[in-house]
Amino acid sequence: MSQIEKETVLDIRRLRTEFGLTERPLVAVDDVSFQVKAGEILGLVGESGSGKSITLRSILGIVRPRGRVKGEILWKGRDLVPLDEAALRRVRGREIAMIFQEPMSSLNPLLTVGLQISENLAAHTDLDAKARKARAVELLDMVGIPAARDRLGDYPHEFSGGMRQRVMIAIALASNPQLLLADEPTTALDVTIQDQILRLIQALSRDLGMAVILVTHDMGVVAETCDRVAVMYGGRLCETGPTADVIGDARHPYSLGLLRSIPRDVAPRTLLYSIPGAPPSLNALPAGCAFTARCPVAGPECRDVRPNLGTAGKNRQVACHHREQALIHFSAREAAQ
Amino acid sequence: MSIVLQSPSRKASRVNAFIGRAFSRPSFVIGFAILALSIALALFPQLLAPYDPLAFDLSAIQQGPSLAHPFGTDNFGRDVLSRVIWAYRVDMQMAFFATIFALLIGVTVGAFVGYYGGIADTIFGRCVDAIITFPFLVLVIAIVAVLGPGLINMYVAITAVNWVYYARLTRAEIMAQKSNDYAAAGRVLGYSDRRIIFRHLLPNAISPIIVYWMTDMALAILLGSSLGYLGLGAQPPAAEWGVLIAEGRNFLLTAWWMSLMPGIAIVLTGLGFSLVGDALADLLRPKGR
Amino acid sequence: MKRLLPILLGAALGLAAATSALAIERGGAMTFARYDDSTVIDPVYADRNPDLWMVTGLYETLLRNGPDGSIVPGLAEGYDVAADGLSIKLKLRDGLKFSDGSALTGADVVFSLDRARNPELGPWAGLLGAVDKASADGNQVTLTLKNPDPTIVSILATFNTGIMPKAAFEKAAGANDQEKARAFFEAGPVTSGPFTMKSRVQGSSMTFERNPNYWRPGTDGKPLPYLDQVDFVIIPDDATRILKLQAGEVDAAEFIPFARVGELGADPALKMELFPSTRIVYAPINTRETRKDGSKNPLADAKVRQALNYATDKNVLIKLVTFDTGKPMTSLMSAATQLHYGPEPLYPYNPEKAKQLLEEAGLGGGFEVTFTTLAGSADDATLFTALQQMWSPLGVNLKVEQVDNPTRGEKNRSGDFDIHTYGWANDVNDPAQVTGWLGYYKQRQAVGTGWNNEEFNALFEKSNVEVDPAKRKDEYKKMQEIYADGAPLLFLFETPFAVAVSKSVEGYVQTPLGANDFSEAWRAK
Amino acid sequence: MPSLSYLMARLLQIIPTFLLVMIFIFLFVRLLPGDPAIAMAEAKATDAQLEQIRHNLGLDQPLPIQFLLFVTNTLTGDLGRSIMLKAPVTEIILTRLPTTIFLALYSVLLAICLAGPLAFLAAARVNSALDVTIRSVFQVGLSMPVFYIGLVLLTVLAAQLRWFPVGGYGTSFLDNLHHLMLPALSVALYTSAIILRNLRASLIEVLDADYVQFARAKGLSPHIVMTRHVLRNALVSTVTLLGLSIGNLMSGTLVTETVFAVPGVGRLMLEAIFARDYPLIQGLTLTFAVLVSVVFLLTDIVQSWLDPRLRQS
Repeated sequence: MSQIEKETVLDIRRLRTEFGLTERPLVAVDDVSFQVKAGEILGLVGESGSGKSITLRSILGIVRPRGRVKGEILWKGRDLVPLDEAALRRVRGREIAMIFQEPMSSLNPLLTVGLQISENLAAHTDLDAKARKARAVELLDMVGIPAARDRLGDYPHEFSGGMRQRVMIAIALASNPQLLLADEPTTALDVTIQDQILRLIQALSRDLGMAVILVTHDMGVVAETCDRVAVMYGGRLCETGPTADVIGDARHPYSLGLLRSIPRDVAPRTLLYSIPGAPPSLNALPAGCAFTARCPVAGPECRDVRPNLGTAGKNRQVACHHREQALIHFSAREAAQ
Repeated sequence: MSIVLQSPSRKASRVNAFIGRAFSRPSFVIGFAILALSIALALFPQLLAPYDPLAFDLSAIQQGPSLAHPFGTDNFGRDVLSRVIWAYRVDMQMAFFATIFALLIGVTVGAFVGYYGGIADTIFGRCVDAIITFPFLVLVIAIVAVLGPGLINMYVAITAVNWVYYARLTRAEIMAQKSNDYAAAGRVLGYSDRRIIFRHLLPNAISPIIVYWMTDMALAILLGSSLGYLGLGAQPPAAEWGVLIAEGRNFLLTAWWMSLMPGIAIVLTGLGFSLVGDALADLLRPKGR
Repeated sequence: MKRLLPILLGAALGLAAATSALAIERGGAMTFARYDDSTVIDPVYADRNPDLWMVTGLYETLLRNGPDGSIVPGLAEGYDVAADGLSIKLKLRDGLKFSDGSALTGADVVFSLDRARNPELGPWAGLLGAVDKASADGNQVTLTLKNPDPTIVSILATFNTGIMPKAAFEKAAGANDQEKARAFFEAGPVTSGPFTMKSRVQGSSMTFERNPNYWRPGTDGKPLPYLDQVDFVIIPDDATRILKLQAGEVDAAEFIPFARVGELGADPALKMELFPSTRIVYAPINTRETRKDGSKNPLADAKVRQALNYATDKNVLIKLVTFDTGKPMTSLMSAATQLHYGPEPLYPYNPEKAKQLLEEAGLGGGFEVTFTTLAGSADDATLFTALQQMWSPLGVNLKVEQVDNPTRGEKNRSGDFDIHTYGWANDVNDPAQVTGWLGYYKQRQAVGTGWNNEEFNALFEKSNVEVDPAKRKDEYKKMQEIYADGAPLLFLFETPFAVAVSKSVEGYVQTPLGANDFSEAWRAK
Repeated sequence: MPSLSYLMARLLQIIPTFLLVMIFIFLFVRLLPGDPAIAMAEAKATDAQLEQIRHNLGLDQPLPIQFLLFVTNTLTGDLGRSIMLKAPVTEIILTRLPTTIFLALYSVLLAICLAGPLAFLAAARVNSALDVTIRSVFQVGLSMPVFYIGLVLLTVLAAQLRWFPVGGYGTSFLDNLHHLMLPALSVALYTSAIILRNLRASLIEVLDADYVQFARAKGLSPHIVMTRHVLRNALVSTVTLLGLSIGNLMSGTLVTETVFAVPGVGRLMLEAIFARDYPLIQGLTLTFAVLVSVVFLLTDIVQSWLDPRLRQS
């Protein structure tokens, strides 16, 4: 972890993304604020449906079907929210790139890998066809695809799963983005491959000085890769902070539940333990804390009063009315173990 | 044992919930209403038709729509409304008989072929290839041509071609169901193949077949009326929509009601079947794939 | 003054002649919508109506059928039958030419007649069965006969004796006559009739072009035909054919359904022509003692057949099926047939008499009869529905059996029917053809009815060699009376040929035998 | 492009299918009731003449020999002589076939022109008023028999408005386009309803697909996203559907040719059937089977050209 304070490249303030009718919207992301610094890897953690993928897509303005994004997304000081498609397009792929969860379905099966890389270059650089080809080979080389030159004419189905994810990263890196949005890039891969991809992302971030937001539901991935972590639940942030702090000393009952229920001696890549109950659906979110229904320490005010994301130590924020009770509750359980 | 083997769709509560969901869709409600009315007209034309559909009335030839004859009269003074209503009996029968035997034969063949596979499956595949090489209507009218025109021969001809489509569909569904746990459990428990196929596999494979059947009944009406129009299906003086349109063919400009009214009946009934079919397809589609 | 009058008269007459000559305009083309295409228009091989009704447009016969049904000169200036009836002499006109300009001579006539009577070739050879030898000496043609044949003159005016060019035909490619005929026709034949065939797209269209060498003069003294060209389009569907006519895309449409005759007659742009025809619609009744399945046949009794005829209201049928364009039958043959005898409609509607006849036959309690109809035929469906309603008061339970055309033919041949519908039109301008078909047992069991009347058969045989026209006429009168009384048919009606023609076209004729005659058609500009 | 070996394998697959097709056609013409000799003879023919006709048709030979004759003759392009038209069946079919092929291609083109843009409009705004309207109209189109669509078009556009000729066939290419507009449109309306349904569904699916999201995330222009990523992928299933609906199309042309008096093989088939012209029915059925097989083959080739995953043989 870098000790020098780097500049903040992305500053998200009170992001809200909603769908459906304006009168009765389904709010997928609500009041989410966080920052990412250059060269930093931020882990965005949560169960499926917690709004983490939509947060990522909101940044690039590609929320389907037709979500409404509110708040501010300050990319190097410029707000992306009010930008039109044409202006956003100059940011997408060039400054901020994104990779998706399923390497199988995220590459167009009908086009050669070479074309899918070079169309990105064609959109964002002035390179001619020959130079684009050379750059494509270079990129495939960089992400560790053997015999890259010979594989430009191959189709996605001729690559293995891990290789496809590498191809996708190569495509994303084509125009040297300063921020990479990685939406569960390793979930669909098996364990060894996962490791390789994560190391690749880490290395690229370090070497290229590129910021990364890594969305995952795997605490192990976070622990291994990220500088900082933000935990999401029900479309809201519940806790943020440096990875080591949050993992070692979680404060929010949800994070606590997530972490404390994992036996300490098990390898850190173990899947999130499911806390009793199910995450609330978007149309049934309480006015107060979204976790109320499943929270062991919830009080009467939790349902109606939204807890603010409050500072809790250096670089840390937690949104909970009952931090102390939570700590006591989980310490007791731990002691009992 | 029963938990493993029972198909979930049989539970009464699920059925009720399903019906509830179906009736909350406007397209299903409209389709269902059209079909219900069509069936009523087909079952009781004698109660609902104001006149004898065959009786000539030489004093009322080709009269336009009026209170006495809402759909007008034809060139023999027959009441077009009554003929359209009596035609419901023939056309709804066509929808049913032209498809039901194809369904029964096709599902049986498809189920066995899909379950056993092997050489039977290969032969079946070749036959399907050969039969779908003929345009449907061409094959049907060729068969009708050899058997002679008429409703029964038309049913035979359509069934002879149509079963293939049901068989193909059933085969695919059974192949998909075969690998499921409950089929394996059935085999472990020593059930006969027939019992596994008909009691366990088929009930779970049946919904896409039912959906297809709905669409197919609409197609059967289109096909049957086309054959009637071409003189190969139902025979005059019997009232059938295609025949009625053919009778009105000569009076498109002077007595437009003769061909328009039965045409509307075809479109409405076809719409009824396809609306219900589409709604069922949506409702029965497996979720989360 | 006295001198002036004739001059004035002459001037007036001349003017009148000039106007009538002026009324006819030459040149131009007309488009004729047909219900079916011709396959091979050849005098010998033509066997379907769309073929044989076109033959005389291309090939002229030695004699012609005049407008009143009498025989008039054609390529031959006249004919002379020997007193013993065993030879006929005909003299060809001078200067006759085929369409290619080659001379039409006696050799062509002998060639054509030999072809026409060769039983190996077409279906019509029997019509010339009496001919022993055809010979020619220059323009003089002689036919010698094996036996006297009263029909021979008519046959020489029938399409199958159309004259073809010997030299050009023999030049056509093909191993046998049939192949030659096809090749000759496909190449656009050399013809002797008013037209030649310019082009043809099978199943779609055909064009006839004026034959510049046709002999017959028009009213303006110059040779026929008036039109330069006739275009045929094939539209099998009645309604489409009429729509095309109404849209002005064609000038005439044949086989107008009777249901539309009234409507088209009221159209100011059209003339609705109802040409008298020899076409009759009737229903053969099985007269055999037992049915095919062995059961007793109630229709074997002439009284029952008469009863059914009385029980049938022909006027209603004529209204229902022909929309009052038809006429009730007065004999076995149409009124437009030579030697027709029938002073009044047969079996006028009389349900009481029908009832009484059935009582006499012991069938007062009713019985069941099957009516075999042609599937897809709206007319047959109407006939059935009407007959069922007319006969049920007599206790006759009429059932319907729908079959297709070939099956109906099979049933007729094997006698496996009670009553079925049938139609007929003469091909020859002589009553022998229709009489033999409908009544002569030895030909086709009297149109499949099994009706076998000794007296009728003897009369028919005798009439076929009767050279005395008066005696022949008597024999035909007698036969028609016997037939009407025996009632092996349900006598239904005669129908005309309904052709709708644009007002701008004049002079098109469909003859009682069905032939399409464009030779005197012309178009007003 | 698909490899040669793929094409060869695909062609070889046709052979057993075709043998079966020939057996079907042969059996169905011979074994069912009805005497072709009576069908072809005039009512006036004598029994001896009937016998002669049977002999000429080879109907007095044993069945296996008849079949062998049928196969060898067919392979040499000899489909016998038409009873009704008294000409070689091959020749008749070859003169009529171009009309039908023209009509079929014309209606496919019309159907695509109709359904394509509308499917885009509908898919772009799923469940909007426009989408619902487009779908409802085409749903009605799907419930209309082709002959009825034809009659309505005939009455309104030809008989009353006189925009198009009532029927028949033209003399030049442009004339044909004009003459065959209504018959082609009657078939196209039905076909386009099927295409629209399918294309709309696959467009919706493709628009939501990860690779399209990824393409957008790459910052590609909407034009490139649409043509290169959306359209091409949506086309794969539509091409399949078009190929499979060739049978429907042929059935449709059969009806429409009858309604509009178009001299193609469809109308010929009906005429042959009414005349029980067995050699012609046999030849036409075979022709239809060949047409459909050729289209299936073409579909496979186009599909494997569009989709590299299908290229492995």
